[in-house]
Amino acid sequence: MVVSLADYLVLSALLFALGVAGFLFKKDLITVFISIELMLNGVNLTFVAFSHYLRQNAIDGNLFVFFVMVVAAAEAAVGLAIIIAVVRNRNTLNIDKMDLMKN
Amino acid sequence: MQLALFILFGGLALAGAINLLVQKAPIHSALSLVLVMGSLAVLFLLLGAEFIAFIQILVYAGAIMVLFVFVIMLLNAQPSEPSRASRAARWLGPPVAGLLAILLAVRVAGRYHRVPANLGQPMFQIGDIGQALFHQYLLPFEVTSVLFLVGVAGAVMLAARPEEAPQPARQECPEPADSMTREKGAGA
Amino acid sequence: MTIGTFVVVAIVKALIALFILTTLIAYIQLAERKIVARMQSRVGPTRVGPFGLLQPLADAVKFILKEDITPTASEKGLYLLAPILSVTLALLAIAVIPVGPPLQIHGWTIPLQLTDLNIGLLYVLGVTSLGVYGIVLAGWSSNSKYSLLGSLRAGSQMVSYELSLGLALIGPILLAGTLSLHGIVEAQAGGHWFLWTQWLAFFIYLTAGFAETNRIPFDLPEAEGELGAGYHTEYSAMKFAMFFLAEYANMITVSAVATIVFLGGWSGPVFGPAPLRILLPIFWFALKVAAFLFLFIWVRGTLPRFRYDQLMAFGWKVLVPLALANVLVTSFAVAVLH
Amino acid sequence: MPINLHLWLIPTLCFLGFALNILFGRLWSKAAAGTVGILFPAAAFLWGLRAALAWSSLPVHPYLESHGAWILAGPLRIPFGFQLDPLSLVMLLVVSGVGLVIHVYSLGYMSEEGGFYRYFALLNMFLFFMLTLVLANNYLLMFVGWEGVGFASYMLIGFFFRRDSASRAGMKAFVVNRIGDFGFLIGLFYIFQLFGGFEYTRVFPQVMRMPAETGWHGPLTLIALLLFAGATGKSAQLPLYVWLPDAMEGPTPVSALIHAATMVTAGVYMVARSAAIFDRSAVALEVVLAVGALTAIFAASIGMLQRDIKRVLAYSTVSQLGYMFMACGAAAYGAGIFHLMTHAFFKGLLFLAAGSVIHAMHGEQDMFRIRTLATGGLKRYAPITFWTFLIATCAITGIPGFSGYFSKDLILEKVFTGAAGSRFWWAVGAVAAAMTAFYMFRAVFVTFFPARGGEAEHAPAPGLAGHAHPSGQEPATVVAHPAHPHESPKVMTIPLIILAVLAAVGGFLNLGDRFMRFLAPVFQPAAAGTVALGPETPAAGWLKIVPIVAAIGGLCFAWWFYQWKPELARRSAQALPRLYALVFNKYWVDELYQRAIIAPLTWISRRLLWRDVDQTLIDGSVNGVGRLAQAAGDRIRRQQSGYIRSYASWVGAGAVVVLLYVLWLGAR
Repeated sequence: MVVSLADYLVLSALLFALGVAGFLFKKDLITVFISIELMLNGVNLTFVAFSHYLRQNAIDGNLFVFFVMVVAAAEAAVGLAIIIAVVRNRNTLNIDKMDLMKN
Repeated sequence: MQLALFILFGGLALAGAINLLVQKAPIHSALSLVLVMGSLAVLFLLLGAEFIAFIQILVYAGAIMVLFVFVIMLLNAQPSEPSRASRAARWLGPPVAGLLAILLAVRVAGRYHRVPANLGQPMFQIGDIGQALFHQYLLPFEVTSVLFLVGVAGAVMLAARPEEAPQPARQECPEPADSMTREKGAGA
Repeated sequence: MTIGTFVVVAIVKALIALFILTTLIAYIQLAERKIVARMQSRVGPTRVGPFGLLQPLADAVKFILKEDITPTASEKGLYLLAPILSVTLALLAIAVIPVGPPLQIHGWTIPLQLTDLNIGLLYVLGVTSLGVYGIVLAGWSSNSKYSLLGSLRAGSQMVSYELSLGLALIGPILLAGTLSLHGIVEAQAGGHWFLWTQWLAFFIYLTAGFAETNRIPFDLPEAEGELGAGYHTEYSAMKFAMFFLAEYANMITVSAVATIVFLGGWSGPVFGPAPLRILLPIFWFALKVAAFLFLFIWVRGTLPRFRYDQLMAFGWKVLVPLALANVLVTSFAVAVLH
Repeated sequence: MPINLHLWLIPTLCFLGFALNILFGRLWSKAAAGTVGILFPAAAFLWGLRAALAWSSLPVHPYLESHGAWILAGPLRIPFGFQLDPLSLVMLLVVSGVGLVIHVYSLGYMSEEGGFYRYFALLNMFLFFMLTLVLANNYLLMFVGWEGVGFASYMLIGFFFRRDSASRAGMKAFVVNRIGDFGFLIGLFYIFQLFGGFEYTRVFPQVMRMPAETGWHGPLTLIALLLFAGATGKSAQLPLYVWLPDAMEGPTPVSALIHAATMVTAGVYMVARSAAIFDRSAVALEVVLAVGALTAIFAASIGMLQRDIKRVLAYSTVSQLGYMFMACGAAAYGAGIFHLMTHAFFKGLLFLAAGSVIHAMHGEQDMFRIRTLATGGLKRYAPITFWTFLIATCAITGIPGFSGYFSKDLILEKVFTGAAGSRFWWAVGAVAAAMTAFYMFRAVFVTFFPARGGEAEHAPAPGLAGHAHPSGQEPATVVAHPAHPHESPKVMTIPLIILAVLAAVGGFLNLGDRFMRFLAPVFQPAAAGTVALGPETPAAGWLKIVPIVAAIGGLCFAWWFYQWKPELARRSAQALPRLYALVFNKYWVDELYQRAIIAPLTWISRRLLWRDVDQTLIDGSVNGVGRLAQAAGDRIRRQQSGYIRSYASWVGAGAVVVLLYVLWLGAR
């Protein structure tokens, strides 16, 4: 038995879908953010898997992951800063309570 | 060996992801994600991406997630109280997530049942990554670094505590109008 | 090599390493107590065994037998996880440290390390970067304000200094052209230690290393005067011992990496008969590491503690720029020389 | 490089005057605004004079000046250029010269009025467009000037915009002109289709290669008739003349300049310019001749009974324009242009003098009232005005020796003898000439001479149209019925004298047919090719006598009716009440138009288009769409819950839909 590309892809699809689910169902801001990171990780796995299987160990997929990480790092920095600012102002992390845009 | 490791760490990753969903407290979710990341790092190793694997640990788990945990601690994030505000998310969420999983996993991923001829040891050295990064991908690299810089600056701006109203002693010319505007500026 | 033998060899090596390491840690601790005592015109432990040599054993027994307190308000799972994580990661880092050149015995090549990775240095950095989790989680799960403050301090300190630590290592990496620890040692063969050219990086690494291990003068996280004992205030017995273990293991890791990267690893005059030839590199390596460890202890005995804001300012405003400058200069030099 | 006349400077100077006044005039004193308003036309006139002096030394005729392409669109390529030939030179000098004189006159006449700078700006703008019209080297540029003068005319008629009748008259002029312009525009399209361009130098040679047409259906006939439709609008011919009498609502100098001397002659100029086309269509020429003659006698007959001095002059203008078209219709374009020029002198003078009268009488325009008010005859109080008015009257009626005699005589002769002429229309013209003499001298006697015995013609007019704007009271000055009529200031009388001299001696320009010969090159090529013209009738000696007899006869009748036996007028009016009413009310043409055209149009617009189509159909559908959107938005708005997770759910749903589409529809 060998591990095929499909196995990795299924795994990453499941991770991604779980990330989506987390985004939709979790109610506090930080967990939602964490779910986004989970989605990114799922995608990263597909990059590496494709790079490994389809392009015969090509380097490109790895670099994509690298860039995703850098972007994720920037995103995390900014996002967490925003979360801190939001919590300072609204005093809650509950995403359903952040409804200033409503009406 | 490959399969065993894949099942072990793939399963760990899935378990971590599910745990992320199930856990109530943000800190547990964050740690679950760290688990997922660690497992993924091992999978990366299996896929011959050593560099990415350790970068995953170093940057993702070691820096980004530490940041998350930090913020969680800083804000003392407790499990959020239950709220049922979003009807759309309640009714639309489960089918969306389920369909996404099914579509992506079964329909899309199901097409790649192929095992390539020569898989094995990683075919590139750390130097190759450097070469690719600084030649072929120089522009994206520079762009991302600028993005990163901007992101860092933005994060500092955002998270910086609003400054206290300037104290008269420190001010050079304590004009009331000036201090008003400054206060406003700091407040905004 | 079949999977079976591979697993067996791996386990045996791991066990040996573990044993050596724990023993070493125990005795470093004894040494520290003794040396600091001498510096402070005291004697140090003398009662247990000759010259107090059995003191570590006694300590271990004591830790095991002491009452294990778990605060009721704590998060049980994480409270337990934190010290395990700490010690595990600290010990994991040692896995790629080579203590000498590969042994050639009966045609078998046995590397004197658990595994030789292409990017061993990256591995070390990665694993040590995870070490912060143990501390942060300990502080968080204890549900005590002293612990929380201590762990926050520790966390930000480690994250901050990790940057300069990593940057400081880039200079030697550029010179060596590899991330393999083995390769780095070989690049310094013949006395061309990177210490000579990368002295600035060495200084930065050393400073950052002290901070990473939360040692004096950067032991803010466990500042007894202010925080009780910092993130492990609530810990006792074996769990506390694990933190203890982790700290000293980290010291050893830092020292070993410094030895490998800056001091040429096991290189040194090799002479004499075959057994001696095998043992001498290991001896040199041990000697250098021991020197570093002595330095750690020495500094602890002499220097006062930093103030927290000074610590952060120093890290970000002095070390990071210096490290960046060093990277810049080194890359230019490498580019010109090649 | 031959001599460069820089013709573009002429209109540009006027435009500068306009621009300066309209931009800064508000800030300036009246003196400054007036100075600017006069200096630039003066410069333009001098520059035109320079071009005239350089005329004989020009190597090529016509002189062409091109300033690159103006419009470039596919095959449409219209150059921006000017042309100077005898025709445009005459027009140039007349327009800028008379225009300048009238500008000077305005300085005095308008001195009491508000909007002084605006007046001069508009006057300059008018000159700019008029000169563009005259100097253009292609039909489209001419059309620009054509429309421009129409606009300037509209603005100036409605100059006293606070007065309702003035702004209505402005609109009327504009709308009626638009009808004519519509024909002109279609004619232009046809020209472009046929000849692929608008330049005269491009169109006419092609025209000349085409055969003459006798029927109604030829392309040239069609073009000629369409162009003539434009001309009837601008030059106030039947049936579109109705706007011109109403245009008297504008300040009198404007009437003099625009509605007598220059703009209204643009139609004549255009027909003359298109001589080549008209020459090739017997039908078109016939139509022009008939319309001209009919207009001449029709307007003259109306003029006989008008009481308002300016209206008399307005109908006189219409009538005289009819003469010019008669000339054109007889293919005697030179005669038409000659009359155009002399008419510019004497009709400009008449209006200015009338303005002077009105000025003297502080706004009174009714001749009979003037007669009563100015006891002892106005000529005593305003001798210069009287004498200049008399000279102009002699000129227009064709008293031998005065300019009008030469031009009108020439026209009548040409209509009789000309290749395209006809005896019938000649007779009509002769009768009209007699009528002209009658009403003009009537105006002189009534206005300037003291009443003898009973007042004549006081019969209140049956029907109201004649009194719709009974005295179209001049400027907003309060009509303070004065006991002291007075002569106008020098700034007004000197222009009068200048024009009087011109009106008196202008006819001698054609001594020995010099003027005709000068103009001939413009029309010569037209006559050269195959032309739809019959043989010329030889001129008889008595032809010269008839106009003189007509003029003297008219003079005598007027004297008889209004001086010798004033009660005769009233008695004759009472004897023929129906005819009197008909004529006095201008044959009820305005009413006819109102009933036949405007009322149905209004009805259709109001009832059908407005209520049914616009309100019900269009508004209904528009509002329906709006209401639908509102209702839909009200529903959809609820999706905007403000919850991030809801939005995320929708995004996820969208992703699922896209995936479904791609998997089941796209990739298969």
